[in-house]
Formats: sequence, C-alpha cells, structure tokens
Amino acid sequence: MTPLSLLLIVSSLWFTLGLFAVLTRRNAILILVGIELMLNAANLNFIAFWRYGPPDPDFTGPLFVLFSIAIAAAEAAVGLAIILMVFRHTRSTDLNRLDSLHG
Amino acid sequence: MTPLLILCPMMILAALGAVWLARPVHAALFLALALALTAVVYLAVGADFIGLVQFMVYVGAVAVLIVFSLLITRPGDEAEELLRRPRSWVTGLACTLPVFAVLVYAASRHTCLPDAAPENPSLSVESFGRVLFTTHAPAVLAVGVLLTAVMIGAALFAKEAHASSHTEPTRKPNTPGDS
Amino acid sequence: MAEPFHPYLPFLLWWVPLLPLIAGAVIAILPNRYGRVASQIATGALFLSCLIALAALLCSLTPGKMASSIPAVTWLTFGDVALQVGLWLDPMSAAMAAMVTFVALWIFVYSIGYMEKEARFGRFFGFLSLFCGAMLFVVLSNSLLLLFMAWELVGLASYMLIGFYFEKPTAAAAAQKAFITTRVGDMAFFIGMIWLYRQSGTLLFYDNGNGLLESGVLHSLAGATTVGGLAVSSAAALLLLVGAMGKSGQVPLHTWLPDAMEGPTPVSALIHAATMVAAGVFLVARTHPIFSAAADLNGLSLPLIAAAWIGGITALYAALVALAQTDIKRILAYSTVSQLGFMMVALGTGGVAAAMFHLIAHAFFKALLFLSAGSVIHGCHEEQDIRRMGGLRHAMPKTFVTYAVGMMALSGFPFVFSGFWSKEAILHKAQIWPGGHGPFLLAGAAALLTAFYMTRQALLVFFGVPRRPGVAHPHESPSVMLVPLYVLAAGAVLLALVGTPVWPWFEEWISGESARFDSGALMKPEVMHLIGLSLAIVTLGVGASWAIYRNVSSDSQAADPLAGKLGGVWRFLEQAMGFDALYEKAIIGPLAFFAGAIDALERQVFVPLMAVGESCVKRIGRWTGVSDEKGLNDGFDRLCSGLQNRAVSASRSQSGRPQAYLRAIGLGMSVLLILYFWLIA
Amino acid sequence: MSGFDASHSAAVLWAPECWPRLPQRLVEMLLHFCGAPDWLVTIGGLVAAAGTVVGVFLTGFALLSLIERKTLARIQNRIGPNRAGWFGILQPVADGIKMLTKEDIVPTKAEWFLHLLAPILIVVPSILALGVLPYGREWVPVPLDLGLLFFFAVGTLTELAVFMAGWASGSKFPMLGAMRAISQMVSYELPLMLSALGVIMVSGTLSLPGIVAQQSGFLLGFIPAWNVFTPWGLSAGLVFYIASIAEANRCPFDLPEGESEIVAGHMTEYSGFKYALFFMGEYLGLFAISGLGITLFLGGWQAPFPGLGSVPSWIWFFSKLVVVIFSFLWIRGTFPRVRIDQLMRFAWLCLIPMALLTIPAAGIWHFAGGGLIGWAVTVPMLLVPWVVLTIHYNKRLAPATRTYTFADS
Amino acid sequence: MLLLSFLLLPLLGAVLLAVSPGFGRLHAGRFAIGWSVVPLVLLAAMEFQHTGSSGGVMTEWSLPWMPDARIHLTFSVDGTSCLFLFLTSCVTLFSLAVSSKIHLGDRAYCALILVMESMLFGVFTARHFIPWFLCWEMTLIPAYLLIRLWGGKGAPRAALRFFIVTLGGGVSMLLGFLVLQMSVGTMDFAALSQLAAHQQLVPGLVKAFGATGLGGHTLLTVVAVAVFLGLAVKIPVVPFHAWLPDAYAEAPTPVTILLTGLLSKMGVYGLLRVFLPIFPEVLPGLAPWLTALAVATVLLGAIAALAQKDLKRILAYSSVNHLGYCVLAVAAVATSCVDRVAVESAVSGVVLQAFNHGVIAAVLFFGIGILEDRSGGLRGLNDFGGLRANMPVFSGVIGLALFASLGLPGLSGFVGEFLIFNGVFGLVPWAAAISVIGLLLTAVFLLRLIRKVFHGPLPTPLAAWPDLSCRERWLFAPAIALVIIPGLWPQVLLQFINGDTLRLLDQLRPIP
Repeated sequence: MTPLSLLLIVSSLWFTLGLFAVLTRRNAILILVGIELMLNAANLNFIAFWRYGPPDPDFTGPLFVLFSIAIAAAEAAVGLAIILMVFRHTRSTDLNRLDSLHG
Repeated sequence: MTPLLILCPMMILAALGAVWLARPVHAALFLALALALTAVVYLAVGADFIGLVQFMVYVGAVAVLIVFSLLITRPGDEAEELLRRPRSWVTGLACTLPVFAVLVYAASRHTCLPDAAPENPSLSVESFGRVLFTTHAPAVLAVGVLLTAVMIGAALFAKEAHASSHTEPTRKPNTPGDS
Repeated sequence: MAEPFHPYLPFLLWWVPLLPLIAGAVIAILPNRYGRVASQIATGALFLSCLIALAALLCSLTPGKMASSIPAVTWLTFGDVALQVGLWLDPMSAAMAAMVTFVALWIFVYSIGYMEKEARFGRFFGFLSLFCGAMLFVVLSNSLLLLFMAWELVGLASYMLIGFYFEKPTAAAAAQKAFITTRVGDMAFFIGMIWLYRQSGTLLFYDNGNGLLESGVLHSLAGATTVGGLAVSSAAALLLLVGAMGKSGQVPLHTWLPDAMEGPTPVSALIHAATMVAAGVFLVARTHPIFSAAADLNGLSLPLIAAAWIGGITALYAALVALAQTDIKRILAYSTVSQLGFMMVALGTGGVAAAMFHLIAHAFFKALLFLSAGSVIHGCHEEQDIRRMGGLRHAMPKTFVTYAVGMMALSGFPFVFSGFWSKEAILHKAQIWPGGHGPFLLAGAAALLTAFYMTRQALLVFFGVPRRPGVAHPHESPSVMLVPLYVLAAGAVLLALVGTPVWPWFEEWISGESARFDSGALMKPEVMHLIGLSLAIVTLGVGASWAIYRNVSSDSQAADPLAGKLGGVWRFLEQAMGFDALYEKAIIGPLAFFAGAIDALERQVFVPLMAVGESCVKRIGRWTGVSDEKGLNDGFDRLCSGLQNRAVSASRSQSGRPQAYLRAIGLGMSVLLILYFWLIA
Repeated sequence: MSGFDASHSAAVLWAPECWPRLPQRLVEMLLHFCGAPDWLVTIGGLVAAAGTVVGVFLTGFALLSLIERKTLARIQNRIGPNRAGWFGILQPVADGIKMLTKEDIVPTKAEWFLHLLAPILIVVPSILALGVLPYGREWVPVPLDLGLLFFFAVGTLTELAVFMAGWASGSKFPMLGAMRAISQMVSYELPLMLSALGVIMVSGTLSLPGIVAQQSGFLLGFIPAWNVFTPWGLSAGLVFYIASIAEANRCPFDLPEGESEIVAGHMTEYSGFKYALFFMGEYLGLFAISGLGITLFLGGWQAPFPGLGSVPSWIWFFSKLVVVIFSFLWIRGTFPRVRIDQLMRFAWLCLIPMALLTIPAAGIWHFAGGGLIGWAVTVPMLLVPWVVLTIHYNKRLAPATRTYTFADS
Repeated sequence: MLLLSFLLLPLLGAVLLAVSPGFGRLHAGRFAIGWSVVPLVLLAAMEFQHTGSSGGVMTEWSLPWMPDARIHLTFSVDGTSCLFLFLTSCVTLFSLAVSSKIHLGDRAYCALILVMESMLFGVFTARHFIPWFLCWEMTLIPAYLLIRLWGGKGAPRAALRFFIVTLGGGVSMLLGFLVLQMSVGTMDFAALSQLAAHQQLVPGLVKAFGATGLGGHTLLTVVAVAVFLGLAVKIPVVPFHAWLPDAYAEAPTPVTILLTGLLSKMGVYGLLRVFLPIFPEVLPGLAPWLTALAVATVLLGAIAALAQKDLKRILAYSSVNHLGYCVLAVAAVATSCVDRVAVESAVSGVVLQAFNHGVIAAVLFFGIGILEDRSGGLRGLNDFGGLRANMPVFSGVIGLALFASLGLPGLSGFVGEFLIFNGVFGLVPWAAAISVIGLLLTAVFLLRLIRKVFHGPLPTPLAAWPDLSCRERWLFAPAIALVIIPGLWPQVLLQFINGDTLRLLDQLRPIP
C-alpha cells in the first residue's frame, strides 16, 4: 500500500461518512459537519495527488486546497448564519420540522 | 509513511465519531479533532503552509463556529436521535455504499500513475505565494470578493438579529434613594 | 478728419455717459438709508462727466477738426458678423452732451434741496443718474443700435421717475402710460433701425465712409425703393420719425407728457429740458441725412414734410391746450410739447442748426421754468393750481425774477433772450421753406399763443392778490434751490449771444462752417421783416393776456375769464382735445375686448378641443382595459386555476424535507451507477 | 530545524548573547557525546530549548502574578501582598502550594473528560506559541519559516479549549462565560491577524526572526527602524495592542470572567490545580501575545538606541516585555470594564476597519519605499479615520451624565 | 467618458436618493442641491478642456446599440448644446434651491427632479433619434409626477392633460422618424441631414412608400409636419398650447420653473437642431404655415396674457409669447436662407432667446412663488398692491426680470429679440412688422403687472410682509447676474454658438 492509496482510501471513507451524515442527521448543524467532512476529503485528495502524483511545479493541488478552504470557510459562515436565522424563526434546527415547502 | 500509518486510523476514527456520535457537541468536537488531524497530515506530507492554514481556518474558525452555533441552538436530547437510528441506517447506507464502492474503485485505479514517479518536494511558501499572486491573482481577487460578500452578509444577518432581539438598555439617572 | 482732438479724448469720452450710469448702479445697491451719500455720488459723478463734456466741447470748438470718432468696439458677433458700437463727437453731440450734463447738474443740485424730505431720497438720485447716463449715450452714440438701447433706457428711467410716487395710483398710471406710449414709437424706431441695418449692413453712423450717415450708404438707401415707390431711406426715416414722435411728445403720441407731471418737479425739469423729450428731436437731427437722402431738388422729402407738418400741428395744438390749463406744471408741460413742435418744424424745414439751437436754449429756460415752478410749489406748500396762487412776487422775489426770465425767454421777448433768437431762426427757416406755408403759419400762431399763455400764467401766479386763504405764508426757497435758478437764468440769457443773426456762431459751428461777424445781417430785409413779425406776435400775445388777466378776481373758485367767452371750446381745450378719451375708446377698450375674446377662445375652444382629444384617449384606454380584463385576464385566470388544481395533486409527493429529497437523489444516483456499471460490464 | 553542529565555536557558545541557549546546547552536546542518533540529538535539544522557555516564563508567571497584585494595589492606594516573604515576594510560592493542595472538584453534571482536557488545552497553545518567538539574536527556540502563521494557528486552539471548559462544566455561568469568551476572541482575532498582515507585506516573510531582522537599523541615525515608527505600523500596532488586550481577556475587556456578572466565566466550576492551569494559560498567553507584538512592531530584540550592540539582545526583548506588560497592568488598574455590545461594536466597527486600512497603507509604504511620498500618503490616510473614529466613539460611548446620591447625604 | 458620466450623474444622484432611506427630512434636499452643483462643475471642466477651440464638437460618446438597424446611442456636445446644458444645470439647481423645505424633505421629489435633469441632458446632447426620443419622452414622467403629486387642486387634471397632449405629439414625431427609418434606413441626425443636403430623402421615401400614391415631396412634407407637431406641442405653438396655462398654474413653483425654463426649450432646441437640418427640402413649402402659426403664437400669447387675472397664467402666456419669437425666427429661416446674415442673426437669436427666457422665467416664477409664500397662496393680479414700499429689494429684482422679459436693452432679453427681429425682418419683413405688436403688448401686460402688484397704495395686510430674506437674496443674486451679464456682454453666450450657427447655415443650403 502506497501513501497515496492510503490517503485515497481515507478520503473516500471520509467522503462516504460525510455523505452519510448529510443524509441521516437531522440537526442542520451536524449536516454541515458532514459537508465539511466531504470537503476535507476532497482537499485530502488534492494534497495527496500533489505530493505523490506526477510532478507539479505549479502547486495546482495546494492552490486548489487553499481556495477550497477559503470558500469552505465562507460557506460555513453563511450556512451557520442561515441556520441561526432559521433557528430564530422556528426555535429549531431540526430539518424535518422545516417542511413549509411541502406541497 | 510512518506518520501516515499512525494518523490515518485516527482520522477515520475521528470522522466516525463526528458522524456517529449522538451528542451534537461531541460530534462537533470530533470534527474538530478530525480536521486537526488532517492539518497534521498536511504538515506531515510537507504542505506546511496548507496545514497551518487548515488548522487556523478549520479548527480555529469553522469548528469554533459550529460549536458556537450548537451553544446557541442547544439541540435537543440525543434519545430521540438514538431512537430513529435504525431507520435512517437503511436509507443512508443504501445511498452511501454505492458511492463508497465507486470511490474505492476509482482510487484503486490510480495505478495508472507511474509508480516510479518521484515525490514532489515540500511546499515552499515563497514560490507558492508567487504562483498564487501572479498566475492565480484573478482567483485570489474573486475569493477576496466572495469573502467580503460573506462578511457583509453575515454582518447583515447579525444586524437583523440585533434589531429584532436585542435592545440596548437605556441608562437612566439614578433616582434618589436608589444608591 | 477722424483723428481725435486730444490723445485722451477717446478714452475719456466713454466716461461721460458711464460715470452717471455707474453712479446709478452703485446707488442701486446702496442701502436706502445712505440717501445723502447717494446724492453726493450722483452729483459728483455728473460733475465729473460735466467737466469732461465741457472739455470735449472746448476741443470740438477748434475749427478744422470738427468731428472725431472714438474707435468702435465689437459688441457682439453672431455667426461671422460682428456688430459694432461706438461714440461720436461732433459739434452737435458735444453741444448736447455739454448741455445735458450742465443743465442736469444744476437740476441735481436743486433736487438736493427739493427732495430733502423724501423717504427714497437716495433712490431718486439713482434714477436721475441712470436717466442722465442713458441720455448721454443717446447723444454721444455713433451707432443707431447703441442709440436705441440708450433710448430705451431713457424710457426706463423716465418710467421710474414719473412713477416715483408709486403709491399714488395716478403716478403709477402715468408712468405706465409714458412707457407704453413711447414704446409705440420705439417699436417703429426698432423696425426702422432693423430695416436700415438689413438694407445697409451697418448701424454705425460714421465709419470711414461706410457709415449710415455717409454718402455711399445714403445713396444706396435712397436708391432702393419699397412699397409705393417710396425710397427705403424715406420709409425708414418715417419709422424713425414715429419713434421721435413718441419720445418727443408729438401729436398724436403726446398724451403721456402732461401726465408725466406726476413725477417730482426736478424730474419734470429733467424730462422736459435736458433728457427725454430732447432725445426725439436729437434723433431726427442726428439722422437728418437719412431723412433728406431721397430729397428732391427743393430739398423736400416725405419724412421731412411729415416732420414739418407734425411739428406745426403739435406746436399749435399744445399752445391751444395750454391756454385752458390751470395746473402750473401742466401749462409748462404743454408749452414743452409746443416748443418741441417748433423744433420739429425746424427739422422738417431743414434747419438742423436752428432746431439744435432752440433745443439747447429751450433746455435752459424750460429747466429754469420748471425749477422756478418747483420753487413756487415748494413755497406754496405743494400747491400746483395757479388759480389758488397770486401775488407771489412779494413773498418770493428771487424766484419771481428767475421765473420772469424763463417766461420771457419762452415767450420770445426780443433781443436779450435766447428764446427770441432761436424761435426767430425757426420761423425764418419755415418761412423760406419751399414745401409750403402751412408749418410757418402754424408755428406763428403757436408763438402768439405761447406769449399769451405764459403771460397768463405769470400774472396769475405772481401778480394780483393771494387767492388762497390756506396759503398764509408762502416762503422763499433755500439757496441750494435758488443758485441753480440763477445759473440757468444766466444761461438762458447768455445763450442769446451766440445765436443772433449778427453772429450766428452756433449755427455755423453746428453745420461745420466757421462763423463770421456780420453786423449787417440784422439789416437784411427778410431778417428785418421777420424780426418785426416776431415783435408783433409777442407784443400781441403779451398784450392780450395782460388785458384779460390783469385783474383776476381774488376768488380761487371763479371761472377763467376766457372760459365764459369760449364756452364749449374751452372745455374741449381743458380736456386736451379729448385725446385721452379717444384712446380710451379707440384703443384700450377694443384691446381689452379683444383680449377677453381671445381668452374666451382659449377657454371655450382650445381647451375643450384638447379635452375632447384627452377624453378620446381616456376612453380608448378604458376600452382596452376592460377588454383586457374580460378577455385575456379571465382566460388566463381560468388556465391558471386549472393548472393549480393539477399541481396540488402532483405536489403531494413533495414532503418539504430536504433530506428526503437528498435521499431520493442519492438512491437515484445509486441506481444510475449500478446501471452504468451493468452497462459497462 | 538543523541538526547539531559540532563545529560551533565555543567562543560564540559562551557569549552572553547565547546564554539562554546553553541548556539546549549542553543537552545536544551531551547526547552527541553519548552517541545518540541525529534525530534524537535534535529532539533532545528542542526539548531542552522548550524547557528553557517554559522555565523562564513560568518564573515570569509567578513574578507577574505578584507584580500585578502589587501594582494594582499601588494604583488603588493599597499595599498588596506583604506577608509571605520580603515585600510578599514568596506570595506566588504560597499560592502555588495552596492551589496544588486544594481538592479537585468535578461537578456531577460535568463531562469529566472534557472538563479535564480544557485546562490542558488552554496551556498548550500558549507554550507552543512561546516556542517560536525570537527572544534574541541567537535565541530562537524553534526557528520556523512559518512562525507567524504557526503562532496564530495554535492560538486559535484556545477558543476550543474555552468552549470545552464552558460546556463541560454543565452549568450556567461557565456556559455564558464561554459564549462571551468565544465571541470576543473570534471578534478580536480578526484585527489581530489583519494588523499583522501589514508587517508581513513589508517584511516579505512569515518567519519571525526575519521580521525582526527587517526592523534593524536606525532612521536618521537615531530613530530605530521599528515598524511602530511608521504610520501604518503605528496604526497597526495600536490595533494589535488593543486587540491583544481583548485576546488575553484582560481588563477592560475581561468580560468572559466578569466577577460581578458571571462569577468567573468558564472557570467557575474549576478549582485547585486546574484552576491554576487556567491562570497559567492566561498569563502565558499574555506573554506570548506581548512577545509577538514586540516582535512585529517594537523591533523584537533590536536595541532602542544605536551603539548598544554589546548588550545581549534578549535583554532588550525582556525589557520591552516588561514595559508592555506593565502597560497592561496600568490599563487594568485604570479603565472600567466595557459592556458586551460596546465591546463587539468596537471590534467590528473600529478595529477591523482600521486594521483593513493599514493593509493598503502598508502596501503603499512598501511600494513608495518609505520616503516622503509614503509619509504624505499614509499619514492622512490613517490619521483622518483614526481621528474621526475617536471623536465618534467619544460621543457614542460617553456615559450619560449621572447624578449620584449618597446614603449619607 | 466625461460626457457619459455627466449625462448619468444626476440619474446616479436620483438613484442614491431613492435607495437610501437614510436621507431624512432636510438632508434629501441638501444632497440634491449639492449634487446638482456637480454637473455645473463638470460642464465648466468640459468647457475648460475645449476652451479656445472654435466651436465644433467638444466631446462625443457613442455606443452601437443595434448596429444592424444603424441605431447608435450617440451623444455629443457642441457649443449650442453646451449652452443648453448650462441652462439645464442652472435652472435645475435654481429650482431645487428655491423649493420649499417641505418639498426638499421628500426624497421622491428631489430624485424626480434629478431624473428630469439627466433626461434633459440627454435631449440636449443626443445625436441620434432613438436616444434623443427616449430622453425626450422620459422627461414627461418626472414632470407628470411632479405636477400631479405636488401641484395645486387642479393638478391631477392638468398633469394628465399635459401628459396626454405632449405624449400625442411625441407619438406623431416617432411615427415621422419611423417612416424615415423605413425609407432611408437611418435615424441619425447627422446622417439624415447629410442625406437631406444631397436630396436623397425624397427618392428614399418614394422607394419605400411610393405605393401610397403620394409623391415623394408630399411624403416628406407629411413627415416634416408630423415631426413639427411633436415639437410644437412642447414649445408650445398655437393651437397646441391649451395644456400649458393650466399645467404652469397648477404645478408647484419650482416645477413651473422647470417646465418653462427647460421643457419648452426642448422644443426650440428640436426645431433648431433637428427640424431645420433634416427637412430643408420641404421647408419653403411649409414656411408660410409656420410663419402664420408663429405670428399667431406671438400675438395670441400676448393678447391672452392681457386678459388673465392670475399671475402664473399671465407669465404662462408670456412664455408662449416669448417662445413664439423663437418659432418665428425658425419659420423665417425656413422661408428662405438667401440673406445669409439674416439667417445667422435669426438662428443666434433663437438660442439666445431660449436661454435668456429660461433664466428670466425662472426668476419670475420664483418671484410668484415668494408672493404665494407670503400671502398664503394668493396669486391673483388684484390681490396685491404697493409692494415696492415694503419689499423694495424684491420689487427691484422682479422689476429687473420683468423689464428683461419685455426686452429692455442692457438686460438679457433684448439681445435675443433684437437678433430674432433682425433676422426675421431680413427674411419675412411682414411677419416681423406684425410681431412687433407682440413686443408692444408684452410691455403692456408686464407693466400692468408691475402697476397692480408693486405700485399703488399698500393694503394694510400686506404691510407686514418682510422683504427678501438673506437666503432668497442669495438665490436671486446669481440669477440676476445671468440676466444682466448677457445683456451687457452678449458675446459671453454668443461665442459658444457662432460656430454652430455657421454649420447650420451650411446644412440649410442644398448641396448640388
């Protein structure tokens, strides 16, 4: 097992776990946790490929991760702000209670 | 390789904890742990800068934000969560397992890469910064705009909250006998 | 010939009119409480400009260098055409400028005393300055356009001064009347000016041979003909004449002039002597070459004939009306109209120099008369009716003397008074005029009547017994008012020295010849005849008046001795031959009616028409609105509600739970993945 | 992290400049002498270096706790601790013994693991941060290329620790205190980092020794070329200073532990040694952040006057540290505590904009080469907002006039 | 880009006003006033940039909008435009400055005025029909709203009428230009005048609309009449003027200032810059009718003013009368352009008259606004009297403006009238001769106004009215300077337009 494949396995596991959290968790904040996991899985892949992949003098992988981190931070801030707004209105972060969109 | 071999199981365990623990705060703290471990992995593979940034942003900001919002929202007891666990299992696994299968399949295909490829050198901050601010300057600008927008947006949310929930206490001069 | 008399003159000459104008502007922005300062500014400025004007006069006395143009300046450029204005100094303008500044200066001085108690003392001097400045521009202008502009400003200033007591409705009305009546003439002047400009391409009087008054242009003007075969020069001159009639109060545009007595007395003096009415005469004198451009061999042309006849008629008409007036200032006003008629006769009959001489002489003695009358009014506590005066020569001896000088000059007392010689010169010109004897006869009659009514006035005011119980103590005026009277009286007498046939210096000077002393001129038969005639006229007029008015009853309510004898004619004269009533009926009434009609047309026709169009638009709008509502909207609504019903049943499957959706997506994707690998396999 | 260099000359080693590194050197030499492998030598040396730093700052902590009490007492017209030892010099020792021997109470509702973890996590980042600071020309315990980034990265861990403490105590006041503390720290971390950005831009490095080196030299021969003596540096330094007070939870920004409101904030349910750890963490954090401020703006170990090169550079660092810490004490003794909303508004509406403004100012300075143009542009650019904000806050925050009535009047 | 920013600047101000609820009571007005100073500054900058150049296009901005249909958003500034832009900036600023506090507290009011300013800038600079027409029609909306929302009792009706009638004119003009677009494929003013100069409009029309059975010349005449209708309604020319007195009388004073000072100038500008250069071929045929309408406008305006009892209506008709002179000059130029000097004179006169009338009317209407303010809403001719006694400064200022209005030399009104009559007399003497009566009647009703309002005894209730306040004096001062300076030194305005005058002259002469 090479370091690359090790990291890839970990990242795919992370991704799956994140997806699982997104699908099954009912607390909106924890869904965000799942999303963060998925994002980090992707980041991990980038770093792994940068480090152990073909030569990359342009730092494409770290660059991508850097941007991804920045955007993920933004996403987390906005996501949490939205959740807090929703919480203020409904006094709940349970997604199943937020079904006012139902038909 | 050695640090990775130590770190990877820890990462998987931390992720599992983040996904599986019923108490939201615990899950969040495990997330923080998982992210911190990721940072350590980055450091270990030589991406120092990215690792520190990862630590600063994810552990210092995102995880803190998450626990903070948990503090504010005080999610309910985990008993209910534990009750509905078995039901959610099925659908969750039904969706995620194929994904996992595909990912593992894809990961296993990395053999197409030349095995003998030399490892890339560790990240030099200066050249990284040079690339970042020359070739990718537009992207940096775009991210800057995005972050500004997010900051303003968050401030607006906060402002609204301020207006609706918080009224500044007005000071009144003390009345006699009040001292 | 165009080289300046003096190196500084072109520069200094601009200051002659500008100084009073600037003084006026300064006073306009000076707060009202600085009245005394204002009067000093105005008088000082006029004094300076008087000095310059006298200097210019001295310069222009030098024989051989008769005229000088001050370099013209471009006032505006439209397209690629430049319009120039400038000043011109020749004996005529030099004499006029000197006269205007000199007489006006003394009127200013007089006003300081006369207007002392006025609330708007300062304003008054502002307007006076404006008046003088504008008049000086009229006099000195080398451009018809500048002349016209100044001319209008003269009108503005007169409007302001006549309406100085604007609280009085009569004064306000008189001011308005003056402005509008003169504006009738002005419009003719305006058109005439534009016509000249369009025809000749220049508005400068003298422009090195290209000027309006120089032979080249005059030739072309006389050569071009217009409606009815009239030469353009004549037609334009007629229009200018109408303008002059308006300003100079010639029949039938004279009605404003008597009403202008509503202004303070110094204003009357200024209007009648130096500034306003003289402008008309001066205009004709200045543009005389245009008037005579198309003249035939006898020197006759239509505008000249018209001027002569209008002048004659005006002279006689005004003299007649003056007979029946009782207001001391109105009598003088009509006398002015009459004297202006004389000047017009002179201009019409070709005597520019005679006209100018009479104009200047008249300025002196009419200013003198008005100021004396003002002194009388002042002394009688603002009484103006001569029937309520009488016997004032004891109470106001100094005023009486000066008044007498003025009166005698105006009536044409022989030999020592300038009025005699100037009038004599006019009669002389009229007599030898080839166009007929009409103007001469009219003027002669007018001269007779002048002597008559002036004597009547003097008798009623200064002789006999005081006829007004209220006026217990008429008093002599302060010396600030008297000194100007002396000066003007001296001027009225001394001017006679330069206008006698023996030494007709003035005429020669004006017409550009060198004067020579010729004691024999007096002995020429035609001159002798005329002098005799003049003497007879004056004697007759004075005598008749003396006979009738020597013993006027002491009752101020008693009718005039002549009233009984003349009856209806007297009343007709008293009402100035009904011109005002005529205008009221013939012009103002119809105009008001017409205006009402137009207004009705507006309200009854145009507005309803527009309303019809408007309502059509509105109706179309309503119709389209209704059809839209009923047809399109209802149909669309039905369609929508149908869709909605279907949609409600379809939306049951949407639980609104995001994770349910996500799971559905996930499952779907899984199925697709399986399908994909199955297919690949 | 170079390995042991055996050829290091003894003269340099024994120079006063190198005294603080003696333990490290000695351990390295010893291990080398014993034939340990290189990595062990390195690690051993690092441990020794860390031990030096920890030792120095723990002593400093003990001294500071005494000095603070004495100083505050003088400011408040009291005497302060005066029983244990000469002028109470043994007071810290007495306190330490007391703390160590006290009963460790864990509330029933608390989560014992997190409750235990929190105080440790508070101390660790402070020590880590102290490890990267350049204390002297030759004394940089861990010379990292990304030292500044490292400093901030580990600094963020404090927040999580505070959260743990607050949440794991399972009680009201700690929870409230933690919420306050987190929001305050998050808010003030921003100006802190932003104000450091200007320094990074001008010096062009993230390495703390590099930043100090960039501030060497003197302007006009006598003004030290420290960042604080430039317009943007002064502005950023001010922001940094204020933000560091808040970051260290010190008066007037000591809301998270405002005794009058929420007992002791997140530390309420702690006692004994854990409580002492919190205290230690705070004081070490104070040292770290002051040290960073000195490094970034006050020239680090650079001498304040020319011609003082022979004095060991770490003396200058610690002198500056004393001055800065004293200023903190002074401020604590002078200012009243602010309200939470004032605190937050001040961060978001004053400090962050000003910190943001210093960044372009630093950029302009950098490209203008620091000459007259740089002064001319940056001085008004920064001065005007400062003046405006100061006036504004004077108006906004000035308390309403109060009339006091006393019981005895 | 300076030009574009100049054009959009007031619009930006309006948008800022509209989106910022922070502007409280007075701040909206202060902001708007301050903001509307900026175009003046920009204009000065533009002028300064091009100082010394002999007329011609100062600055230009163009954007191909629908290149296939040859529709370009072209804007350019030459001397004449510059003058009109200056007028627009000044009058808008004046109108804002004289607005009452109640108006100025209203963000919508200020914003609408700024929108109108922007649109007027567009009208005075656009060089293609489409942007020109857009701006032209867009002025209507703010004008309508301003009259309707802030006007007097009859305002809704008057505003609607104003809107419908002028819109009708606009539609007619649009149709006319559409016909041109369909036949010659362009609506660019310069291109059209070029075509007209080469006599290619008629063939184009015949090709496109020959099927109607009308001759090309007739078709062009119809188009010209349609365009003229649109312009005539705006000026307005008798008999399309019936909307005007009500609209002027019912609008609030600052809006009346805008209506008379600027909106009517759009029509004059259109006649001069659009109508004349594009239709020189059919002008001789139309000229007698135009002349007749112009003379009717001059006379009817003056006579109708005589019958009015309401000060605002008097001045409204006076505006009709004064703008009638402009139309008269245009009609004269249409008649013939043989006498070159006369044409130059007439054309220059039109611009000067339009400019000066804008300024003078602004002053006069502001004066009426002051009277209304002092009297609590009265503005009948007989409601006042003797005001010169207790309001000397006010009377002086208004008197000055009135005399300028009746064309007293030395004040601004005279120069324009002199040049117009000079030109008209050279081209159509009889029309000039008749129209002079209009000048006379103007004096009659304006002097009547002075006599009734300022002269005569002072009624007791009026004696307490204060004279102009310091603020009002400072408002009047620059306006009065603008009345006096061009009167004494007309070159200050004429130097801008002389080059354009000569160019127009060239456009009027067919190129063989």
